[in-house]
Amino acid sequence: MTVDVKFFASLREQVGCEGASVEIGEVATAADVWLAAAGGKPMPPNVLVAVNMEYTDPNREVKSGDEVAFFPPVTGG
Amino acid sequence: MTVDVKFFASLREQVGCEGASVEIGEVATAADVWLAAAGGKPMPPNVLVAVNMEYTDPNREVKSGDEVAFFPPVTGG
Amino acid sequence: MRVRVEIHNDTLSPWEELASHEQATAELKGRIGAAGVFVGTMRDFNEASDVIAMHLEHYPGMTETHLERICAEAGKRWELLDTLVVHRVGEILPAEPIVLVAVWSEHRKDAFEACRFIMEDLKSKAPFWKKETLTDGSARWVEKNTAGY
Amino acid sequence: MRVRVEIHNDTLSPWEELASHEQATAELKGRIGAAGVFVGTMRDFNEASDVIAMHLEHYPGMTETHLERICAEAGKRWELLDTLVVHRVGEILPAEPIVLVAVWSEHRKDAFEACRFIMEDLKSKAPFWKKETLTDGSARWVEKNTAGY
Repeated sequence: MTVDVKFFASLREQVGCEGASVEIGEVATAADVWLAAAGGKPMPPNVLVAVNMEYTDPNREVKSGDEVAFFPPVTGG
Repeated sequence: MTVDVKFFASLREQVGCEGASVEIGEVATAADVWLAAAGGKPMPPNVLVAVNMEYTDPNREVKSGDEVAFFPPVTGG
Repeated sequence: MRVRVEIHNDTLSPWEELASHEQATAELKGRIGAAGVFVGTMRDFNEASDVIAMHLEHYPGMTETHLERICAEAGKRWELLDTLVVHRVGEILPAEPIVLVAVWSEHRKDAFEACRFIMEDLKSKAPFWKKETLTDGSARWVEKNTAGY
Repeated sequence: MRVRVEIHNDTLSPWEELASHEQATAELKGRIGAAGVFVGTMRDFNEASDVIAMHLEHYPGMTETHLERICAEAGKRWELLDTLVVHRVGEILPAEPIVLVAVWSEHRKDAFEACRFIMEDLKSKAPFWKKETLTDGSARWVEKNTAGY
């Protein structure tokens, strides 16, 4: 299946990629998506994960067409 | 001695007087000033007392020339 | 820490007041990270009655001193750069602002807590009294402010 | 309860924003008794360094949805009439406002508590990220927001 991946802020700079369409096996978690998309870099422990713009945890299973986003701790306001 | 007395808000209406210069004996508390100024009406229990614009209690002794104010619970803001 | 307290009869326009206050305190620009603001406005309904007007009385001299002191006390408890209290007295109509409390600080915790502290003290201790006029023309003194916590 | 959330690149003038917002919500006049407002402003100093500029990034779509949801959550926890959140993104200079949170209610407790609740959630969960430019031209990501309680 295919999922859309997005990286934000410092994570985008570290991974060197803003977003990508990623091919992955039919059963995959958000953490699997990270491994497929981040070029083998391990996922930093404080990374936040959102699937379809909702916070979730890295073990959440993703579906085909999902938007899977990874970003560092937020610093707005 | 002479003290200046002020009544505010509903208390002014109840006493029927905004302010007065009151003659009183040399040793007197704020409560004594009330009795001398309020025409014999007993002081309601929730009355607030200020001497020279500072909150105080009715047993506080007053001095000649003091401004002694009585008012109901405050309702600003 | 700066403190400005004002009591007046004129209409209070809180957002204009804040804009002009910030222009007058431009030396704090760059240092301020947070502003906490409260505006209290007259409602057309209070204690089960429709209210059409209000008269606000104060104790000239004591009210100002009390408000300045509570701002100073807030400045001891929190790290503040500036505080502003503006309170109307006289005749007030529904939907008109009555009070503005604003606090400027480096960090948000101080602005939030000091603003609320000043407002609660104002409501519970500053010498102001409200007399409401109801729809039938009768008037009544407001007897007590509600608790804020 | 009304909710308005806005994220934009333009300069944020919080007091003008509040004045025009209140004009647009005039049907609440007379019911509103309290407004609680917070403004967060860029400082020229952070974590021991002089900061000359900042870039603010967000996650278009998720950020707005998250902010709308937290306003709705505040509306469940407190009695609110209206909420407004305006947040800047893009290039920001010291002394420029970054965020405005405003809450209108009948009573002051609700306005104070809901305003702080929305602001704290925004700081800890809304997807925004700051990158600071220092006086020597170097840039750094802000790593974490400070706690607000």
